[in-house]
Amino acid sequence: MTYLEAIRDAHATALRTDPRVFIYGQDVAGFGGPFKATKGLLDEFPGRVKDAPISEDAMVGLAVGAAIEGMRPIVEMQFADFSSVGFNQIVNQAATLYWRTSTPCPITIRLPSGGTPGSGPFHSQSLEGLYSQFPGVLVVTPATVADAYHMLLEAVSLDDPVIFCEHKYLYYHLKADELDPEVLPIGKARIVRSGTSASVVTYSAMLHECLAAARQLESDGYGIEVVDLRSVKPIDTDTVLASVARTGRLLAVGESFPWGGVCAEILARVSSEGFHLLDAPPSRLSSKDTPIPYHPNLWTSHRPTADAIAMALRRLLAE
Amino acid sequence: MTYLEAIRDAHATALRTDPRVFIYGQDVAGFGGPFKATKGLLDEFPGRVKDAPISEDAMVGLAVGAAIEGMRPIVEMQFADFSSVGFNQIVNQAATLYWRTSTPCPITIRLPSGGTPGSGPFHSQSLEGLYSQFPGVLVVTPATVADAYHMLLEAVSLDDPVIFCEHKYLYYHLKADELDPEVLPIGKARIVRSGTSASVVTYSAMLHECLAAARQLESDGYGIEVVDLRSVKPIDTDTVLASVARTGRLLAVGESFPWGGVCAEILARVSSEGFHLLDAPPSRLSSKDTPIPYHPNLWTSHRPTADAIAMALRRLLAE
Amino acid sequence: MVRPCARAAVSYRRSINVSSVQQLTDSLSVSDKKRDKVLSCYQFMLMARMMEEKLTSLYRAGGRIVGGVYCGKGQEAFSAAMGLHLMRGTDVFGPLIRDQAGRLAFGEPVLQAFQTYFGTVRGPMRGRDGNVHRGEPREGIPAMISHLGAMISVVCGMLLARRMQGKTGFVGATSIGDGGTSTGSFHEAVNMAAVEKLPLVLAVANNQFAYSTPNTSQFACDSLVDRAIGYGVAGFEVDATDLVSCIEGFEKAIANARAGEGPQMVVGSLLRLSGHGEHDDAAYVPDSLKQSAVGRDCIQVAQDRIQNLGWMDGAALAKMEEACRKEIELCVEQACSEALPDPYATDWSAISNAHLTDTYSLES
Amino acid sequence: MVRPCARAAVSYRRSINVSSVQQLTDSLSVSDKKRDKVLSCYQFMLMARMMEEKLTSLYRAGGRIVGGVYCGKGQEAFSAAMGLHLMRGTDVFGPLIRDQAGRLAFGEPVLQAFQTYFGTVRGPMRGRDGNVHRGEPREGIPAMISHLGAMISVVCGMLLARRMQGKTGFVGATSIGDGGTSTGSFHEAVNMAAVEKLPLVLAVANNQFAYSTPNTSQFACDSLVDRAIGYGVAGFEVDATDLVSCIEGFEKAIANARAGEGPQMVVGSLLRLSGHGEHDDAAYVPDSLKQSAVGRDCIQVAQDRIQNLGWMDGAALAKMEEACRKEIELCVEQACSEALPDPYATDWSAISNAHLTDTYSLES
Ligand SMILES: Cc1ncc(C[n+]2csc(CCOP(=O)(O)OP(=O)(O)O)c2C)c(N)n1
Ligand SMILES: Cc1ncc(C[n+]2csc(CCOP(=O)(O)OP(=O)(O)O)c2C)c(N)n1
Ligand SMILES: [Mg+2]
Ligand SMILES: [Mg+2]
Repeated sequence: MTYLEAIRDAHATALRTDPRVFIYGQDVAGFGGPFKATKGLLDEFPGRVKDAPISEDAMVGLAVGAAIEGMRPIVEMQFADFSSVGFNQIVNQAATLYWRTSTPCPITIRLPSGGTPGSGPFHSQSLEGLYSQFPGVLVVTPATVADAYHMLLEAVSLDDPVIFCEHKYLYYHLKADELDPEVLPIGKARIVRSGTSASVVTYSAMLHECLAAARQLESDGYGIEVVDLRSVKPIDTDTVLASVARTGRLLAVGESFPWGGVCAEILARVSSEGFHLLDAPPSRLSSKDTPIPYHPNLWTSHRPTADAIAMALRRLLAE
Repeated sequence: MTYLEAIRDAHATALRTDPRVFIYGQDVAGFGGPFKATKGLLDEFPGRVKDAPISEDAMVGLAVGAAIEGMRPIVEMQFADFSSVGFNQIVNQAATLYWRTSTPCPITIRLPSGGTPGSGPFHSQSLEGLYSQFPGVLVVTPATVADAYHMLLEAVSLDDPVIFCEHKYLYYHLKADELDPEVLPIGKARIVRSGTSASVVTYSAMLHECLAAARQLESDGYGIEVVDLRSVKPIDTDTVLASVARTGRLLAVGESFPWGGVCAEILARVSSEGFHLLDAPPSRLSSKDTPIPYHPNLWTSHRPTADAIAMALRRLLAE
Repeated sequence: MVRPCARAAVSYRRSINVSSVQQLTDSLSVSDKKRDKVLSCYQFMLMARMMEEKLTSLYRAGGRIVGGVYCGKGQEAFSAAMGLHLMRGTDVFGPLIRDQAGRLAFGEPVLQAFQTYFGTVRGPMRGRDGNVHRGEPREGIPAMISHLGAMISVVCGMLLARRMQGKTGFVGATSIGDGGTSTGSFHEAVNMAAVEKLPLVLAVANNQFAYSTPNTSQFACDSLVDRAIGYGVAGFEVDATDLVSCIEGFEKAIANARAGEGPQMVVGSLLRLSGHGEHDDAAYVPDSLKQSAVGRDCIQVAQDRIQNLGWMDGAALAKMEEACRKEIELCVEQACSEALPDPYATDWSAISNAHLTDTYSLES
Repeated sequence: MVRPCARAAVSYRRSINVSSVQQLTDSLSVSDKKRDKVLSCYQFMLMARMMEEKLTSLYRAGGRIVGGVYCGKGQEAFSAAMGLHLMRGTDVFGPLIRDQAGRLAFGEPVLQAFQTYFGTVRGPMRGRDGNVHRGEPREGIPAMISHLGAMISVVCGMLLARRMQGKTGFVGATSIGDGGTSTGSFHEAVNMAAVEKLPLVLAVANNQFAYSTPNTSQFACDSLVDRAIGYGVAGFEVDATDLVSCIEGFEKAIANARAGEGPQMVVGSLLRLSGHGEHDDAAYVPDSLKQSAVGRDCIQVAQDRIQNLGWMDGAALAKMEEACRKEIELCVEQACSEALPDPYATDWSAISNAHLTDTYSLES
């Protein structure tokens, strides 16, 4: 099963087990979505997988209204990048509903995120750090096939707006024979790899680059601990701090733009809550501060790769 | 002269000295803007101060188009909060233009920002951290009357999109007899108050709360150094680090939501670039992670105040 | 959470209070349905106007009300007529800033306006949001956010959900101003409603200005009703200074929507007779417009008609006014007695899953 | 920066190349203006179609093109007719994804498509953005961003600026699809153009689908031209499978805009004859639609007409095709020879004031 199939199956399970669930997005119905995340679902659940006009603002507004009435809509953005035109309804309508009125807002907004070769500035963005800035939403970033499945199901079941950042690079590349039975809830990070030399805190597709970097350093005798945040809002700060307590060194790695975002937040938390655990300056690695380039020559330099991460780790270990 | 009058005067100077400048926004023409930031300008500069329909997306798009043709538009958002519906054109159109096409995009977007009593969740937001996340924009946050004047003029003169975050709380409260002749350029922070006990790094209206807190601690014998960032993108990291080098202690204070944003970015930079300068864990103080409350009882607890900052400083000094 | 306390104080459903309705009914023949509607609306209009006058004077006096006050002066007929044709419990009503009269007609208690403006914890917004942003979403009244146009799609979603749940016979009405029609949100939502053929009634209140901006700087079509055909929805135009015209328009539009005929757009022309908010003297409104037909005060027009037709005399009208005044005084008193929010007793979490609150972020 | 090198390779202005235009002119009577226009457009249409066929085969072969390929198959007549009536240097043209033919007609060099798809550093986007996102803003061709509807207001701004600068006689044309009309950006920009009475020509290409979504799920009006009246702009409907209809529509609309009559909306009906992108087999397009009048191939229709009227014979057409093929081969060769971007030679700053780059953020 691929990461994408896990998402599709989670949709099917959610639709099957909860009559309040429906899916709304451009081309999600008969076509099954541009990536096929909703393939075949219309046949099985007629009327519950609906094509939307190209109206991201109204799509989110409609989902909020449906949630008020007790439904649990899943909104598919065609690409995370296009959620920018639904931004206001996400951060000011959905995210404020509960705090203002005590009315829960159980909506899930799926953002096909992250870079893939040749996709360019507007089909590649990672916006988890954007939405996390705003009160009233949860933001999750599954990095494994099992998490894609279980976290989507949990997202749909939660009584709050969840921004579900699924990584397009993992859609087809990432496969699992079966779903990992160890299910962690949203809000808990996972230690994916243990080590005592340094902690790498990451999430989403960058997990796999970090694991590759960790393997590179293994041959040099370094044990790199890799923490998969899984949720970036809330951040499981305890698990991060516990890891830094073991290693004394921190590298945060994310694919989004470098200013602010998850990596800055991790460094801020660890430096303020875990200052005395640190044996060296905490560091971070993000994409460059330019739009995401189209040509792969530029793109591979723009975002962190296993090699760049390994290099950053070597610098960190030398401190 | 008030902070608001300084903004109005900067508009007048810009219009007078550069025929490429025009102002576009809701109610800015005959009415002079809801806050009177463009009062009287239509009379002096007919045709160059234009009322816009309630179309923030198209307002920004239009400004980008005009900039392509060599104009230097100033767009007034009625409140920073409403820029959320112009968000896409800001971060994906204006901010990417130069990098994609080598065409400069000299537009200034004025965001009347920050909380005032009784303004509630949608007329109080501070979005500097939101826009700074995106490549291709400069983000400035003047805290003084002189900066309001000079930085707006400089913003208009720069060949890049500038997000000009002016604080509504300072509009009428902040006055100066004359404009400080010491003009610092965008990109440079200012040491507003010297001290050796701790550094407070802040910007916009919070500068004044921080200064009040610093005075409170003075009586206890602490010398608090206060750094006004002035620009939050770019951040003048050198000045911040130099201050921390002098004091060994850092508190970052901002009015926006706590996750990510300027304070996280400051802590991340100082902890990674200035780790060995720190004698205590760096800390930060932001608003709470809920929408901004309407009632003043809640609002004064939601955002940092001089007392809360003083308390945070005492904690920091005790570390 | 619906706080029943808020409603217990003053019970309100299409009436100012039980006694005043009684008085009215006594003095009328019940056979004339139109008369009934006119008089019902008139009560809500009057009550709304008087409430807002009270709020304005409290605002001017200072102390109680923090932040602005926004009035629907001149828009009461249009708003009340919409609210009157809706059924609380069955229908959805998404009011905007100038819908005090419609809120009353839909059954919102008088008390809630004062609770919200004062920011009391027993009010529907508990001091978290204020003034005209109140609502009880699960009672069919979404609480507007400020961003114009943003509520229309929310109402669409409420309607779509009800349809998916197998409910029938419901409609949803919501308002937008002439300025609000320029928002992308407006367009997306109306188009979406049309595609889904939702029972949406959209009241477009063209009060000639968006803050200071006149129609000429806002749109270039002859009438905003010309937008209807481009969405494939029905369009109605009413003289919003004339209560009877408003009633006829909404009666038809709401009946059509209820009958499954899809979205209905009702455009009303009127003049905003107050400032944008009470801080605004509206000096930009030309006298000529004030003196034109569109500048008529719908309450005066309705009252004249009611008196001319002999449906109520001066004494009955004065009685009604007195009843409103009493009710308002009661509500102000009640709201004044209610606790204001206590930051230390407030749970500072923006999400309902408290255990998922990102506590490390709570620094202030 | 306009990199003249990109244009030097193949000089292009409303012609495939100088020699082929010469051949055409020889075989025609120049007095017939309509014939001239038809034949000019036909060249651009044919060239666009053949270029996209080439791009598709390169995409299928793999290696050269990274990312998707998006074709305007079926939309060439509509796009070319728009471009033909614009004057580069005077006018603005904001193309969208299916405007290869219009780009050529406006004078975009053939080479640029290949440079951009390949991502060469000499191409207008220097490998930073790709495929159909190319443009040279200061040459009057904004480079589209993906967000549908977002370019219309940019074109408005270019027009407003020119007016403020005292220029006259210019127009700006831009495209939107049936799906793109549902965006808030579309609405805000068209309304703004109407309020400012800008010389905007908006080409609405209703190709029946937005990706897989049919018109029935996109809008509920009878024809998208019904939107015009609601904005107070002129509206035209053309059969976009028929080049002559397209020419007549744009001729009139662009002349009106140039004459100061404000925005003009031209709605064309056609069928997208390719997938949404070349990855898409478009199995969702029903055969009945393909076989209907809207499913006609505008190139075939135009060619038949040209031949039936005796304006060109089979041999001349074959010659034209051959000229296109040669030109394309030349451009592919040239683009293939150009350097691809080097990350180490790239200045990684998104702002023009390099000294204000926030260097501490550059971590990767
Ligand atoms: C998206 C957005 N932009 C700006 C504002 C600020 N604003 C509040 S009310 C208003 C004027 C509204 O005019 P109209 O829609 O005609 O309603 P009216 O006030 O006349 O009832 C404006 C511009 C807003 N609320 N939302
Ligand atoms: C705001 C936005 N949402 C979603 C998309 C993804 N998308 C790209 S093309 C497309 C379909 C466009 O249909 P239409 O406007 O009819 O143009 P066509 O492709 O038929 O030429 C969609 C949904 C987008 N580009 N922008
Ligand atoms: Mg109005
Ligand atoms: Mg289409």
